[in-house]
Amino acid sequence: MSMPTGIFILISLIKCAIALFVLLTLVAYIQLAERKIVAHIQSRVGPNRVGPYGFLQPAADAIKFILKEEVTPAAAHKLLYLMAPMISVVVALVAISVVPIGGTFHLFGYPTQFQIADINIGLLFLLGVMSLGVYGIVLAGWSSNSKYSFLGSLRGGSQMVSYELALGLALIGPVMIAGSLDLRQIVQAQSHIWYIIPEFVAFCIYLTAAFAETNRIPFDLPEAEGELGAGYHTEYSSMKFAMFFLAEYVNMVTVSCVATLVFLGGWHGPVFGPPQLQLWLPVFWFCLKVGFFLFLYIWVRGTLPRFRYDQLMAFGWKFLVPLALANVLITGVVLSVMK
Amino acid sequence: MHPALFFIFGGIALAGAINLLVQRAPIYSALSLVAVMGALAVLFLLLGAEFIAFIQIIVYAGAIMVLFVFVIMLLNADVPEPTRRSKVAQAIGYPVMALLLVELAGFFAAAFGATPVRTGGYLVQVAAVGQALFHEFLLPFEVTSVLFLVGVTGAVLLAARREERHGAAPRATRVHAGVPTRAMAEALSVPPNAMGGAVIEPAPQPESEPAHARAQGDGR
Amino acid sequence: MIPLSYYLILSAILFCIGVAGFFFKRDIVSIFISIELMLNGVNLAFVAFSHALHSISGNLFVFFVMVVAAAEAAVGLAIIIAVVRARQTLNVDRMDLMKL
Amino acid sequence: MHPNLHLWLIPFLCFLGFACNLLLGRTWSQKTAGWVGVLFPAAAFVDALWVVSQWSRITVPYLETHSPWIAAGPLTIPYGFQLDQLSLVMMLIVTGVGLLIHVYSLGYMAHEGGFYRFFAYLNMFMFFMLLLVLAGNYLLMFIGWEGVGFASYVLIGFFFRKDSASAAGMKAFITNRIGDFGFLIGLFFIFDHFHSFDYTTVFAQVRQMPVEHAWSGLLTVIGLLLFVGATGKSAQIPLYVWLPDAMEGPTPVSALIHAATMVTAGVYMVCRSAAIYDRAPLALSVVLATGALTAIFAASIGILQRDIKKVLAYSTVSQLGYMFMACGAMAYGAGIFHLMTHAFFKGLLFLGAGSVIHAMSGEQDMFRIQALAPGGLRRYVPITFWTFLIATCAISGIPGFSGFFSKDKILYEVLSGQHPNAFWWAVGTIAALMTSFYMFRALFVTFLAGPETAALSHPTGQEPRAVEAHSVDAGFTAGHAEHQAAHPPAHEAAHPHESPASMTVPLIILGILAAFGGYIGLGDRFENFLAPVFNTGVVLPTHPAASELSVSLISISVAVVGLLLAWFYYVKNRQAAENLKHSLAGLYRLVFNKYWIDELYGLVFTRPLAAFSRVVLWRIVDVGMIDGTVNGIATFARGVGSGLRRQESGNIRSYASWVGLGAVVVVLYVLVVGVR
Repeated sequence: MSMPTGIFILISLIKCAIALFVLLTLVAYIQLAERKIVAHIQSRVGPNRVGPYGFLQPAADAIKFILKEEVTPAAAHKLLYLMAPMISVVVALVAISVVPIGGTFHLFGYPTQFQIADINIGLLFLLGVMSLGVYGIVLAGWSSNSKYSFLGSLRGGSQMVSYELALGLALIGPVMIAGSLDLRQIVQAQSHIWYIIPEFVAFCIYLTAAFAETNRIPFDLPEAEGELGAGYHTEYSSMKFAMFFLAEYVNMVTVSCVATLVFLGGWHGPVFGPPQLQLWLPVFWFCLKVGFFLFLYIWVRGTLPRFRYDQLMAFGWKFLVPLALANVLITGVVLSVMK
Repeated sequence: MHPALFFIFGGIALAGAINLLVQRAPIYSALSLVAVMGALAVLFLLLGAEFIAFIQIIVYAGAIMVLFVFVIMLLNADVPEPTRRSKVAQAIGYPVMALLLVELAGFFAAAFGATPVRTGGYLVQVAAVGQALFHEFLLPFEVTSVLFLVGVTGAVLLAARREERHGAAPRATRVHAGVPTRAMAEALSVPPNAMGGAVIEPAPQPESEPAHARAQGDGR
Repeated sequence: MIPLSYYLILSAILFCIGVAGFFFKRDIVSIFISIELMLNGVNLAFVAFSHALHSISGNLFVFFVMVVAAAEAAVGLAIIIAVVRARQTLNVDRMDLMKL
Repeated sequence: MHPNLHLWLIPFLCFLGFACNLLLGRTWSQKTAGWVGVLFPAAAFVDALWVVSQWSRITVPYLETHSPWIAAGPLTIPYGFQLDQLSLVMMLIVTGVGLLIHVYSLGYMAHEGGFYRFFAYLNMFMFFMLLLVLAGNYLLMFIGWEGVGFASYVLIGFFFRKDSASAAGMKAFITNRIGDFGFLIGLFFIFDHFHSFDYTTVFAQVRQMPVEHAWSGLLTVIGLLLFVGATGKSAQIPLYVWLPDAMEGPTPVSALIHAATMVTAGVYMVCRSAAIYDRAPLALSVVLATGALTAIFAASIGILQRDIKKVLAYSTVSQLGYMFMACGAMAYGAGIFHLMTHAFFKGLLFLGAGSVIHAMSGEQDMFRIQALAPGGLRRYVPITFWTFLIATCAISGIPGFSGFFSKDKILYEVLSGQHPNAFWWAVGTIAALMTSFYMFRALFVTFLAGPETAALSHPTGQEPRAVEAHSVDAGFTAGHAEHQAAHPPAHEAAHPHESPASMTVPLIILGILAAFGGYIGLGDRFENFLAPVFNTGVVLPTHPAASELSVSLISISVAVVGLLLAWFYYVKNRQAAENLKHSLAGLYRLVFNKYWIDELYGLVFTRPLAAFSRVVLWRIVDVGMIDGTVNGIATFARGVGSGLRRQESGNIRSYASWVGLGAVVVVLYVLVVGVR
């Protein structure tokens, strides 16, 4: 650590600002992409009025969110009602801070990374922060003091706690192979082979659990609009609702990033050309892979129906968790045999 | 930077703990405890215990306390009625607490006042934790696993519905508009008078008099 | 650079607040929460000693405390649910069938 | 290089069988339980044979030490096993005969309840017996010793619904406890002086000690104490009383435990401790005298028994006496030789008796059997008869059969060995005469046709208990009642039948062994094989008072005379037996009632003990002191409790406050006083 503390804080702040900007923009356009793609899957056109091909639709949405009336139910627990969306969005944004998206570059003459905080147990940090996301949902549902919200939050809470287990266990296998919890080292370890190949089962488990963690179709029981209004955020409006919305999409980005880092070799890809290109190509590969996962999310949403709740819990506990445990066991045995 | 971080997060922990004590609704106590845990996780990081710090977040804040919040929601635990049954606790509670604190703090200050703590003074690698856990502490680890399994099994058994086992029909779910908490509780088929506030005494079971006894009474 | 005793005193304070919570809280869930606070206080002391003694044992003890706390929370909360179902109250002052 | 024999595996296999049957047997069919029960001893036997095949490759004694079992101060006791010539022979006898009797039990116990329990117990017995003979130190041997005692107890009381069976079990157990007490004190002496229980360590030190001639000598005392244990386990005077009652157990149990193996544990132990006894001639003379007296005493009781199993029981006591005579004459090899042949022929006799009982649907009284089997039982159960005949010849010492060689050897050693004693030789020879007489009596009465008059089968005068009870095994439980229901009742029209193959095959195998087993010992080969074990450094000159041939001739003539007498009284001229009985009525009653030994013990020991217990221990100690103390404490506690219960408010928070206060006090105490 030869970097002076002042420079360190400055660089970090710059990176935070860039990440926040990129992320928020990205979320807005993922939303647009989702609407367009789903529309095409369903032989519709999708939004096409605001701007060319509807490209300014996110901006219009944002303005609408800001200008809508804020409604707070009379029977709500005010403080918690206010805190719940904040918790959701803060947790979602904090999680992204340890995700590395490329190699090392120089800023102000100091080497630094394509990553806000390079910590050596990044994966553990991610799991820890993501496990806190459940508070947002649970508190939102409870503090709204409405039965739809309440049922939605109960569902969401138990679903997230349950699938977090499978999610964490699925990540253990690659961690065992890489021998590190440092996301950078995990990516380095995949320079020969992406872990999707030896750990394909873990990858499938991770993907499934990640869908459940982010409450996306086919696991969107907490906000199943057909039965619960809008689930835990039924009573929310305007920017508070937008925060939940934001949190969901940021979470999608986060889990896609983790999937890329742990299973798809992170920023590995063909690197060539001049030094500047060599610096940015890995970032490009990384974004490409993340984009693939995001597309997958949208694709699945346009394709699959929703689970029934008991099926969801049974699937998580009786299938995914045992499978993940078996995967850990087999990985361990194979590793010790090969060693 | 270390003292600053210590005082900031130590202060948060302390404030959370005090808030836990003074809040009367359990949900706020539980959330205060989550705050305490988060602050403690940072203190653990300062003390070089990376693994424990994040396990603190994942297990304590992310799992155990979620469970608490769940149960609080499920039972709709609200501000309890202000009973003052325990004269002993009222009389000796604060003195005992203060005495214990003075004793412990005095001892710690006297015994460990000179031992310094520095960031990076001792860093516990995750790998080292794993090594110790699966070599030196293997037996406790396995025993704890068994304990955990037994605990989970017992919890499932305890929390299982009695009615279903006896084959009785499940309570019908009625929706009362206007009284959401009541409706929620019924939806979860928790007795409505479990919701804090005034405790309703369970209705006395009507004595099922033998038919012939009643007939005799009528005869007289 | 601060003395170890600060951490230990903080842990003692947390523990004592937990004890006080046990004395003064009336609903059973809060009492349980107070117990968790006591455990957390003790954990801080463990980690602090682990740091001071350069020994990994303190860390591992915290790990075991957490696991046991998890098991305890599962069983304890299940018991609470069962008790509340049976006695229709969360107030421990009302749960006095054992009294004279 | 030693091959690793894994001796522990042999008892452990039996233990596995025991565990399997005890834990799972309840859920198994009778067939499965039986085969599991047989399979594990069979495996143990095969393992034992494998050990024999490795014999030439090991140096004897082969020691095998596993982890320490007890380590406390100077006392270290490992799980140690020892294999030498002696334990090899014992191991083969136990596993071999044990296996045969397990197979036999498959058939014999087929109609009984608790089949799995029976095999579990039998396997447990095998486990402890093998532990006993393979142990490398006295304490492990003692574990086996106690274990076989326990196994014997549960098996004697196997039909626990029957009062007499459970009483007999308790009698055996308590009598054995008396002996074990002596044994234990002997062990304490050993440890006190040699600081070890290992055979090798102890005997190495014993070898350094001179021969003692005083009653107070250490080795003499140890020897006598150990022998007290042996009298209990091996049913010698004065502790023999349990063995006849032990016939309450199922017949295979009698064969395995109370004839072939367990009761010989005492002999084995004395032989194992040869180094000690060789240096304690006074102890040896006690062994010799006890053995000889037991031999003749039990034989004389056996003459007049009516229950076929009781005859065999007293015969066992008597034969064990012979073995101790051999030990007393320092002819340990001859003792072990007789132990082996005895295992064959007495196991065979019991199994034959069991087969007879099986055939007669539970009848055990020989004279009733004779009366119920028209034309002699021999016609119905030929295999049983012939094998029984072989065994009878063997035990009686008819030349050519195994018992002849071993018994003759013992008598010769007593007369002219290292401790020659013509008097005890004469006693032994007379006992041999009696043996021949009562065994052929049993054979003739059981198998040959009797006189048609029923009067003869019911002797006048004393109506013996055994007849009233009409058999010990008869209708022992629902099992044989079913058996009787399946066949016509024995009293109306007996249809005696030969036993199934699972019973006859062991009979035949044992018959072959009983007939030819003695030839192993021709030319002292057997004793020479065992000699290294008994080479204790003490060699006394022998006193060839007579040639071996002349002693043999006397033995042969004695056996033949016994045979002829039995034939005369019980086949040729039954009236002569009746006349003789009336003319010697007093003696007859004395012997028939087994010298009233049980009654004597009752009068001398049991009654005073019971009275003492009642008056002193119960009225004064128990009611006055113990109950008084307990009640006083209880009253006190109640007083304190009624004062303290005010404190039990039932309020959780109050309890917590008290706990907190206590914690404060404890912490204060620790801070002020410090931790010591």
